[in-house]
Amino acid sequence: MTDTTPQMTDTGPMGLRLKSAMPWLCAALLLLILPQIFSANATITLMNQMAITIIFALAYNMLLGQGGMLSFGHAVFMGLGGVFAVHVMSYVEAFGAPLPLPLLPLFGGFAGLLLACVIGSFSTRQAGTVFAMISLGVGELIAACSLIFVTFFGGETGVSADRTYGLPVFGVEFLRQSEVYYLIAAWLLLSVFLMYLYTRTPMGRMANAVRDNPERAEFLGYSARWVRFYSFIFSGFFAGIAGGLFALNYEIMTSESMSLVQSGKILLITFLGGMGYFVGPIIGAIVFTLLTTVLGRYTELSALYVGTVFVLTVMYCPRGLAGLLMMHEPAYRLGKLRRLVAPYLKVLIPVLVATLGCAALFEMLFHVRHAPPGDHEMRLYWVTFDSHSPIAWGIVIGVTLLAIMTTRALIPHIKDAWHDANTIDKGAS
Amino acid sequence: MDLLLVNLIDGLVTGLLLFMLSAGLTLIFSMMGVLNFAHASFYMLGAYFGYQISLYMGFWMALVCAPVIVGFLGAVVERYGLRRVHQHGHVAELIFTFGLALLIEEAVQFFWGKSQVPFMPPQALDFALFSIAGNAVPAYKVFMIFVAIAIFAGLLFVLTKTRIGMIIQAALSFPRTVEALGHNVPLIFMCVFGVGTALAAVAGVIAGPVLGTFPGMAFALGSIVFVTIVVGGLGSLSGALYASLLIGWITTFAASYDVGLADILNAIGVDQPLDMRNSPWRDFWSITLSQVGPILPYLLMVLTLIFRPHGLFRKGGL
Amino acid sequence: MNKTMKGLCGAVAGALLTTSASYADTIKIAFIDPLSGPFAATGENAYHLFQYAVDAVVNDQGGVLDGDTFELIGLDNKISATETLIHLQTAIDDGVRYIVQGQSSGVAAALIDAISKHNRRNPDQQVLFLNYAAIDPALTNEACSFWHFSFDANSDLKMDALTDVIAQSPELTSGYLINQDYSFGRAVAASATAMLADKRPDITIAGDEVHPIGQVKDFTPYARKIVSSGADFVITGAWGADMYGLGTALISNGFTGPIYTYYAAASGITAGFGEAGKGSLFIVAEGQTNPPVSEEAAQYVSDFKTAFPGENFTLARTSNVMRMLAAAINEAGTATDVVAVANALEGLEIENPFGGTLYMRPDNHQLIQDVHVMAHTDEDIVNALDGSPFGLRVSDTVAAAGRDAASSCEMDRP
Amino acid sequence: MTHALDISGLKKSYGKAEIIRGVDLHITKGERHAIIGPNGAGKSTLFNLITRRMAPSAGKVHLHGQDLNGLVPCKINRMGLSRSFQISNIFPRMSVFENIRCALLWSMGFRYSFWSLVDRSKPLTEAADAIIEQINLTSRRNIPAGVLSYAEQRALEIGLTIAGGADVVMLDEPTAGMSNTETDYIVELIRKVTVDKTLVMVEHDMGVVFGLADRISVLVYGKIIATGTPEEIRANPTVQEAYLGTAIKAEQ
Repeated sequence: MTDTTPQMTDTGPMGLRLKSAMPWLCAALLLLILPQIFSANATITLMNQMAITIIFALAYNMLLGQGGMLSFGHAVFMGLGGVFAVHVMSYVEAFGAPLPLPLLPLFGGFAGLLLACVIGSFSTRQAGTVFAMISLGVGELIAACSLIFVTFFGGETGVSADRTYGLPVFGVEFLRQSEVYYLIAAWLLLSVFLMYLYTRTPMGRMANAVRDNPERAEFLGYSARWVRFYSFIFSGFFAGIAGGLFALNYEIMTSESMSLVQSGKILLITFLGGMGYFVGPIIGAIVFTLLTTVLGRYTELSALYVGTVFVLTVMYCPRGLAGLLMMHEPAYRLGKLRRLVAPYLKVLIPVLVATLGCAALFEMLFHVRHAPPGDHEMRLYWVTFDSHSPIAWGIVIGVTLLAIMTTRALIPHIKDAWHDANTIDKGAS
Repeated sequence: MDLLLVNLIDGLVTGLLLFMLSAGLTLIFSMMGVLNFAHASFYMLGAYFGYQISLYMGFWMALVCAPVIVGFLGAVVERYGLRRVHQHGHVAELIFTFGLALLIEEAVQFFWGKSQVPFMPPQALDFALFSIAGNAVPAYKVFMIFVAIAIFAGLLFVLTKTRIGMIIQAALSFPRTVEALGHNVPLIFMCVFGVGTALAAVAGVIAGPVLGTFPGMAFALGSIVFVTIVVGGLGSLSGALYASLLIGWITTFAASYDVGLADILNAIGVDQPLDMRNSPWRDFWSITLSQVGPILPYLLMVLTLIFRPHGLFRKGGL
Repeated sequence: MNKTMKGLCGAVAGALLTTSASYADTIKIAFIDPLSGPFAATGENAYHLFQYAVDAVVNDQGGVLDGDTFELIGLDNKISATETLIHLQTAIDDGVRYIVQGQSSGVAAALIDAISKHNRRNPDQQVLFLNYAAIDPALTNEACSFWHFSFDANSDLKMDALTDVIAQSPELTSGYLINQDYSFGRAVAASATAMLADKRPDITIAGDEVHPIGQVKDFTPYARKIVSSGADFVITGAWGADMYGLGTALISNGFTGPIYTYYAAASGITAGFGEAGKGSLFIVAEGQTNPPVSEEAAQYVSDFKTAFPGENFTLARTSNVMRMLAAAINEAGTATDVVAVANALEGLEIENPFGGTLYMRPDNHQLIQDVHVMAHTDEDIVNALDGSPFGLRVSDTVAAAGRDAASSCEMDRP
Repeated sequence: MTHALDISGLKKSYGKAEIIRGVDLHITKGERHAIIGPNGAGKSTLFNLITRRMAPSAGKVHLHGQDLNGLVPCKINRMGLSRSFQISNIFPRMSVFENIRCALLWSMGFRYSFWSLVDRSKPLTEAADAIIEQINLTSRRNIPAGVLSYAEQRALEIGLTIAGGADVVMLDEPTAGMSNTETDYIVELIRKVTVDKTLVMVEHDMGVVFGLADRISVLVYGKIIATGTPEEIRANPTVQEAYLGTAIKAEQ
């Protein structure tokens, strides 16, 4: 399941190299030109945030998706990595140590690795509930420590430093957001590449084996505990890298970055994207960051919507967004993907209308309940209307119901089209 | 010494309150294998429904009606949510309840707003029953103790003395066999989930007036309840009771006695450096028991899991 | 496929961020505070107060300079430093030059730090930070900044006023300090200890402790300890659910002395205490509304309540922030050169409709104003809170508190 | 001469119930040894005790003269003892090829390596393909193991067990639940893959046992009542009485 790339041994060595290098080259190119298209500082900050989240989510998925270990306290590795990186930065600032800034995330990574070694020494003995609960407990303990040990963690104010005091690299002093972007993009590419390679190493393969069947792995000569331990510390390392990049980007680390909320968020992101696939967390990180940022700009209820999306994902597509995309692989292989486009487009419109209609109902209900009494005027989808008027309610409810009914009516068509696009492959899965 | 007695009572109240939550959670866990992250959210729903009902029909009706409504909601969640997710395994179930907890918190804010709501104890119990060395013990707390004990007794009675209790106990250990015997296991699951959440709601109604009814109340309690059932041994009702009381007393006593780490270290002969201002260890020396009180349960849990993974109060293996 | 996703999402984000065009005749002010999550209630209330202040104090009075108006942009930071910094970036891109924030001194410190760096690195995009509520004394002392102005009396100034009142109450002989375990809570405890020792050496401190912030589910054990210690008054800087939990635990466990607080009002707390808090709860704050100081102030409060029915009027200083900013912009003759505006703000002195005068200390950017000790009561209340009959009535006033208090601020000026 | 496997005084009890009541067994190198016995005799428990899936209450197990006491399964495996399971114990989400490759990793010296890529190791791929060839699953190479037929899964299980190159191979009921043709296929497979290896197997099918084993031990109620060549066992009156007679009759 994790093995998303087709078997590569079929092609010759040259073809293999080129074919497997293509996606990376494309990604690098895209990362290079993105800031040319979106040059606003805020967009760059958003992209930086996304890149950091991607690394963190992939590191987290090393545990959850590949190692089968559910952690509720993974933010502490990122947090500690970040705090350590900030201290290194201040050290550079105070003593003028000759450290080029691009190397800073490495310090965060090693801090994460070290902490993971300590915690992993006792938490990876067992998987399952025991591991999950230890991670929850340790997460809470370290988060609490971050408020108690003010000299190191800086308390709720956090620790901060100035990145511009490092050694200039080819004259770049990292004064501007875009310069930081390129640094983060480079680290993103490198980390993703390394984590991808990791899945293809003996350790990466055995992590999957231990996840699926720890006992069998033991009888193949591998200690399930050590395999888990190594997965754990590598995950800690990359989480630390993410922390180091975070420190670089924001130049501040607060105790909030270690909290249970952060750990929960990364779990949501990974699951949303699809923990069974390497690209899952990447998709999850991008979609989640966009969803929260964009929704947050337009509605007070963004958290409600994100929560709803999440619960619906768990219920109806537990393999995440990546799983949803991968469902189309057989059709793609059959070359019949095109036959799905028209039916999809047809159903897209009522689904969109129904979703927007439901959201509108929520917004109107919220307005009726929480707007100051007497304030009946609300603005939604570029229309201003009276939130208390039965006509408005009638229209919205009517349109929504209609859209839902249309969607239901179209479901058989979609099923037929789906069946049609997948027919030759009927036997498998 | 007087304070000790008062603290024992307070710790008992906290512990029994925790027990009302952990009893339902542990029942649900041992039957369905689901660690229900949303359990404390049902506790919060209990408090909010209790508040809403008490506005119209008074506290006593709220105490009866809110748990029924929440229990029904819980059953619906099990039937239409959890059962669907069940086929995808435990991680998916856990994550589902995790998402549900978020959603309930948002929903509560949606309907009742973000501020604290003024949920008051009933007038009839709003007086000090007795006082020990100037410390009043409100009648309401004594009432809380009685409710908790009544629930424990009731639960014990149902589980050990009634037919349905026997079936539940059997379904705990051998769900397949019970199903083969013609019992409707999914229905039993649904009922247990409903009853478990209703118990949480009872706790919510009676704790809401004293601990405050606000959207963050579930989050504040959620992980502590987990800690309780893990420390008690997953799936053990008596373990949950002992662990609840233990944690109730630990947090109470930690908050009321000012023992610093420095005192302990001095007592065992480690001297505190004189000038602490620039020492990186200064925070370490200034740690006090009340400062770390609320995180002691987590420490207890981690230690329990390392040394006795099956819980503090369980003998032998699973 | 992840690449196309990325591209698509980037395009959406980019489109969203560039659509808001800026007008030359509006001066944008970003309000960055929690509008969702556990602290949303206070944040939202402050946002509405500012919305009202922008219109009532500036825009409806003809604006500033030659008719330029203020535009307030609300940004939800979920009380997180990270979110705040993201919003700061967005706001600056949108042409905002004035940032308003107040909930959490931690976030404020992060903002000061970030703004100092930003202003140094981007001299053409400099911004000012108008802090209306973060009162950690460090912000106007060792952590002070030229770009930061504090419009609430910092906790030392408030404590100064509070200890003055305590010093004049001979019946108080033993105090208990209980605070949240973080920089602000510790600052409250430290200044209370120092000032009480100075003003009333005969008062004993029966206990001085901190509790974990937001973690304590039941404050009863703390209340027991306080009652048993024999203390006859309590000082606390706790806020939110901690404040409510501590207060109710104290009162229900039989504590009868005064509880001096910083934040025991509004956001459901006033209604929550109700009758029980009467005679026990005191709060130290600025902005007198009960009894009203002037016709103008009373009118302002009632107009706000008409505009935002059901909302509390607590932060009188929200209007002062706008009043002083407008005055400074007019004096500087520009809204875009924030250094000029900052220079104009320094030493600015204007009348406060809520009593006394407002004076911005130039050496540390701390606003000097009257600080009051107010009682939680339902008698003589014009401006009630939380829809209950209760409110805060001024019982003691310290005029221009801390006008010449020492400050350790060493400011880097541009 | 040291035995491949030396078992002495092995006991296992749960509370008062003694499941294995003192087993002594010596298996020489290169021998094909079968353990038979009625249901509930403790055959699988004995297997689990030898391979340390469970800890024995008393007694010792020596592999090539080395005491296995206190060792974890992975260590025992690395010493050259490999086992299969009664219920198929494979990695269902991985392809057949990957299953076998995982089984090869340790013995080919990759250990906990995170610096080498499995795809790039030619010897590894070749070795895995050779074993797949050996267990006749070449046509199923890239199919997830979970969707294989039952017999194929059993074959894969045997493949996993022998892939690591262990010289002592323990098979727990390799032909359980199979049709006759499938059984023949598996027996042939076992014969093929255990050349020059020590084989210990638990088996119900007497045809398989008598066709394959060099020596047979009979386990009844946690005790070995007889050990010997197939002929000796067939002739042994105790065995006849306790167990074999009925079983053999059932066979015929």
